[in-house]
Amino acid sequence: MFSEGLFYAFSVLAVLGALGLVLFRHPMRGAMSLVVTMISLAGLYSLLSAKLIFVLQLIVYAGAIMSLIIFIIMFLNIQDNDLPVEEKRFAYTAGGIVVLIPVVYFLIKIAGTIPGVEATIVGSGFGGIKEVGLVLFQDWLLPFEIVSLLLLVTLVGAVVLAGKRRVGK
Amino acid sequence: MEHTANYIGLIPLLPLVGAVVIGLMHMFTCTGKAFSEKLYGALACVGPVLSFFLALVVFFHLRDLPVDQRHLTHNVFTWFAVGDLKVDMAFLVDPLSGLYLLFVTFIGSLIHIYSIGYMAGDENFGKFFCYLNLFLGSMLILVLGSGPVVMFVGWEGVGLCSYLLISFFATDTENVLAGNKAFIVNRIGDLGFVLGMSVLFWAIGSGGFDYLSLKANTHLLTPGVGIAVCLLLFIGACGKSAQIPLYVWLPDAMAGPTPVSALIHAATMVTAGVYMVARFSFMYAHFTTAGTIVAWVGILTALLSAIYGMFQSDIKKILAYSTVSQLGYMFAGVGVAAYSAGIFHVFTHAFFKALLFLGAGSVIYALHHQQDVWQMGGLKNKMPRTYMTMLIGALALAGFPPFSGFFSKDEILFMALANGHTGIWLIGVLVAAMTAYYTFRLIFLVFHGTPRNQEAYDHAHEAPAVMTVPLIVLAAGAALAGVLNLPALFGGNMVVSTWLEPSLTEHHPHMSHGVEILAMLASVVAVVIGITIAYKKFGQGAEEPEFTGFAKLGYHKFYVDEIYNAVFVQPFKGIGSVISRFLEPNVTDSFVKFATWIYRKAGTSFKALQVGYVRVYALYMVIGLSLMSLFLSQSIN
Amino acid sequence: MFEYALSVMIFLPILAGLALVLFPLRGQVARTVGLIVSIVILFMGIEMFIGFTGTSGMEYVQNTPWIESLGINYALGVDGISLLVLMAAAILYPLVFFVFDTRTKGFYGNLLIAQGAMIGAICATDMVLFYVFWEIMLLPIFFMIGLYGGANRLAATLKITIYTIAGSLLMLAALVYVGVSYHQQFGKWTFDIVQLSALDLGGGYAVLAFIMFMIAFAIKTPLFPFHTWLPDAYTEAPTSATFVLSAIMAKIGVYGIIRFVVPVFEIEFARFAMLLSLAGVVGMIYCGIAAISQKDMKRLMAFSSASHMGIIALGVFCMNVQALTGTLFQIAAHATSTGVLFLFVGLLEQRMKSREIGDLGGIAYRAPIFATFFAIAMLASVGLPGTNGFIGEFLIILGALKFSPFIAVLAGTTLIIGVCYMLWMFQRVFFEKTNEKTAEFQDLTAKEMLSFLPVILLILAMGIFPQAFIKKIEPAASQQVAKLFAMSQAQVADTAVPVSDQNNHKN
Amino acid sequence: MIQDYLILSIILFCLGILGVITRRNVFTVFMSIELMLNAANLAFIAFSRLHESMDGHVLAMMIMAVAAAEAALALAVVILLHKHKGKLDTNVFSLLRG
Repeated sequence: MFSEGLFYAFSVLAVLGALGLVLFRHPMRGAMSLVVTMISLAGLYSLLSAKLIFVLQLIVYAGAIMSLIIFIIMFLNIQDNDLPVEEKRFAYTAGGIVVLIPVVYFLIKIAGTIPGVEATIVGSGFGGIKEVGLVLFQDWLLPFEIVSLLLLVTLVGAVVLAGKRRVGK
Repeated sequence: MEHTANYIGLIPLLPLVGAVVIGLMHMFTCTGKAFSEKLYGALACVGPVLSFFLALVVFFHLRDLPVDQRHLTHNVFTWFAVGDLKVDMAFLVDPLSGLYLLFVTFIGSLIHIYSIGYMAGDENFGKFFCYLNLFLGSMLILVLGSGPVVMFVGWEGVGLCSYLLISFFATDTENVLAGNKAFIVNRIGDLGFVLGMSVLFWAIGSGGFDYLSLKANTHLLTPGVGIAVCLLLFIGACGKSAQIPLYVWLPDAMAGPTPVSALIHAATMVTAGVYMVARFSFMYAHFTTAGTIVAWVGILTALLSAIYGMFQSDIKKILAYSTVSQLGYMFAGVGVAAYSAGIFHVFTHAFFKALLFLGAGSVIYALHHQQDVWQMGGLKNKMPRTYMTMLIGALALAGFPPFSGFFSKDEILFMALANGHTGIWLIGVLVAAMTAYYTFRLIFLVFHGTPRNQEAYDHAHEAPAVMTVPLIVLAAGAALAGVLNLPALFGGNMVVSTWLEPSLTEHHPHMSHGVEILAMLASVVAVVIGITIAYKKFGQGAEEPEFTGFAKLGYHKFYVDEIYNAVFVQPFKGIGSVISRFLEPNVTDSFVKFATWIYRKAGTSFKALQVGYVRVYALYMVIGLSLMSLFLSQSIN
Repeated sequence: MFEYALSVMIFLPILAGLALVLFPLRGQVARTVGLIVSIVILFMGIEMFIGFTGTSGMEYVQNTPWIESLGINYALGVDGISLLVLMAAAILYPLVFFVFDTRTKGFYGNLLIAQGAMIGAICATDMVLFYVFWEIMLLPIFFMIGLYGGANRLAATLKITIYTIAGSLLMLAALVYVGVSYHQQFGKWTFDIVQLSALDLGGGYAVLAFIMFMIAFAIKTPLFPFHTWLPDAYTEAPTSATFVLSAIMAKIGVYGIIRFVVPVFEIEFARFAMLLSLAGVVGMIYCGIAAISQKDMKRLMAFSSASHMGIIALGVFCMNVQALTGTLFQIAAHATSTGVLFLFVGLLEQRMKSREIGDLGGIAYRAPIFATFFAIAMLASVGLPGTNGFIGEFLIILGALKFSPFIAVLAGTTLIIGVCYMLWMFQRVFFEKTNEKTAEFQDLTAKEMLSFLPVILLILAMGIFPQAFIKKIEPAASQQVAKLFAMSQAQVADTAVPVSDQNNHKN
Repeated sequence: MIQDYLILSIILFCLGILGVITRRNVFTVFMSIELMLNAANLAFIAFSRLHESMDGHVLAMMIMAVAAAEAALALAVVILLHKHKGKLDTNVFSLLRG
């Protein structure tokens, strides 16, 4: 019941963080609340015995990606008057929620049909680096390679995009 | 003499070959160095003359046959055969077509010869003779055809040639319009012909679609169908032979060269309708109602065009209306079942009308294409031969005894009376008086009195021999042809009628000689009255009067042309432009326009949704997702 | 070798056309290739016509399974019904390459592809195969009008494309319906037309399918009121494309009705025959009157062509052997006369740079040979005896009279209307006075004359000796009519039962 | 128990959608997408736990890799856009307007 308590705590934090992202006007605040969500999610992963993903979530997402985003936001030095004017933001949000309610309702209904396995005991190796690594390099080798290729392409693409200013002159 | 029949096919073929040869020669040389006129003239006359001699051979062969076997058939090839319908390109010579053959080739040849003189110097000399030969070939096909379909070939062929020849001087729009009118009006008649043939075929044609088989099967026709066929065919005859209401083309057709008027619009083509009714005499005699209608249409046409003829000033128009009027007589004849009389009138009319036209042509030629009778006068001294021959023609046309027209016309009138059509007889006598009046009005105005146009008079001269010789030959025919059918009253034995007997279905009513003499006297008196009035008014020279009242109506032909124009021609043109200006773009196009309009409208409406913001597109996606969810969540529990 | 003749006739032009489109060649080379191919096809066509025995069955049959699971075959054959249409497609083509030499290779390529597709559509005895060729046919036309047409070509192209595609889709749906109902009734798949004619269709869906088929063919023919694409397309298309459209492609519409609609939908056909024939006749009159007021010579010809198609289609709906034979004959006759007339108009346009009737005049004096040829083609078009136009029209009117006197009278007015617009046009173009424009008009060159002469002679020969053609098509026509009668008479008691039958017995 | 994780995943995902469709700030939109990716990841992990198989983990890793790649590129694009237009408003970019 400790784990349930943790689950609810993390859940509430994650949702609050997401709400913050959607509702804050300044992207910096949104980014900070997203970080909250990321970390709460990491906690949830640990509750699901996904050790490797827990670590990666913290390092890659909350660490690397979010720092990159925040870095860029700060780099652009965004002032309040740089931000788009979003007068009817809350009205839009309300409308969006109305549109989304059926989706949520439907998906939750679907989720309810899945047999809920109550806290089975998994082996201590579950979610460890070795197990994930075995699956990754045996069954998922080709997708893995493709993803690495994708990363390479991205690298090149980022360089090209960023390098444009020199060419321009 | 078995093989004589095989010559029959050659008779129409020779002029046709001539037409092709001359046509090709002309076609390839007319923009460059042309062949000499002599060559064309010789080539043009070869076909008709040879045809004439062949016709003679066939004719005499036919005469040697026993009366009940007098028909020669030459089946050249099967033209087409579909289902029950079998049409042979076959030619039939029997007494009727034999007689026709003879005078068509004879007069045709004469007019060819005459034309060499008349057309001399025309730049389209070759073309003219090509058409003329083509015409003669078509006419011979019409006459010789062994069944209605083959007849129709010639029927349309002569219509085409008529068109080509009327619009021969085609640089002048008027002439071409006259040609168009002739062709189109003829086509209206042809529609009747085609429909009549079709009805006839479905009724009795499966037993063979030629005259002999049709004649044998006539009794199978029900009266309704029979009368329908007769009337439909008569519509065709109306078109070709210029009867009410389709007569309007013939006066305009005088736009063609004068020999054409003589050949086509007097002697041969226009009588095709009479020939056709006589050919189908087995039907018209069987269904007398149809015959009576034919007779009445004919006599009314005769009356109407005689009225027109009395007021015309163009020499050729006067003759044209007299032609229409005489055609009316012929139809009255064949309508009252006096087929041989009708055909005999065709025969005599061919002579005297050709003569009158050629004489008129000679006058026109002499006066350098002056056609207005009010510009002529006193020409009898300058052109004695023309005058004499035309006088004979006029007497024959007026029906003055003993010229040919008297016998033929009188036979028709007498038969009308004898068969109980007193009304037709009365009108006929009246028309006879009118005919005499306008004919001699023409003669007096042209040849008597004093010259009205001195300059033209001074230049006038007698035509060359190549033109006058045919005139003399025709004059002899016009004067004497009547002898061929001398009625018993004058000690004759009706040679022509007896000869035609096997081809026609007619019966001779018996009436006392007393009535016959009285009838004859009546018409002679009418003629004399007509001539006297004409002499009184025009014999000493007269000036062109101002027409008023009825005369004005008559001069303007009761405005029939204008009425036709307003009732038929203009509305059609109007409908045409309504269709192409309004209906086509706005109504029938509206299907496709509506379809494209819907697409375009839908496109512009949906365009408003394409705001260009990615998030809005995402919103659409989500809305779709939401709707799908709403729909799908129904189906879960 | 000759047993594959049909395949050769289909695919030789298509492949040659594709080659012309794909390889870089000069226009003149392309034209030579096209000429050679079309002459080869011409000789094969003549050989085929001579070898055709004229019994009522299929000849030169070829049958190879194509999509076996659906019973679709690559089935080709020629019988009396398709013979003259095939001849029209095979024989007239060299003219196009002979006379006009200013086009690019793409144009010639498209022309060839169109020929192959048309021959394919004519010879196909499998409905699906027919449909395939039918669709291929449209493509070259699309390019020829859209790329090489006149000033308003885009609108015209869109119009013809929208119309024909709409028709084709309806036909496809109906075709599927026919295939499925055959499967339901006989438990196997086939689209072979001979087997499909055994179908016994009925009910609302059959009527619907029939209407869909008819609309597709009515658009192509075109029947009133589906004709509106025609004046635009014919006028805007380059002369050769107009020639292909009017002389051959329009006929395939009528041919399609005879070949595919009549055998399958006998009952519906008999039921709608009156309405359809009325559409044919009304279209004839309507287009004829519209032609009178045209100022553009090509547009006038376009309306004239539409008007004649009304009469040709009428022959199909009259359901007797005379009318059907008349239609089949008239298909070929009209192909020669109208095709040549369109080519002549093209020549005029090429020389005078104008098609306006008002601009022309007096050409007969400048160009007697041209005028004579034109006049012969024109007279054939108005149905003068001695030319091939008469035989067909006469047979159709004759047959129509048995079908319905009312229709026959209306149909007969074609004799008058045709003459009206043609003569009026002839007067204003060839007669009257020459103006400064036409004074320079060149007569046909020797080459042009030699290429037109055979067709002109054909027009006359078909008019004078039609029996040579009719005897090859008549058996098939009478068989078709007999079948139609056997099927429909039982069901539709009140359809024109011939009066003359009784007379036949008496005779 | 797994349902709870899934429901959380759904809620987070929908909040991400909400961010994408209601906000005009480029950064917020971009981060909302990140949020949606994370929601998916959570679902993967939850299912992986349910089936006791490692495949979900692998997929989650790959998503992270893709997200990283996307972040790098998208941020480069954002910088470029900001440089050209000087704005962070997605409304500026409306070339797709019909």
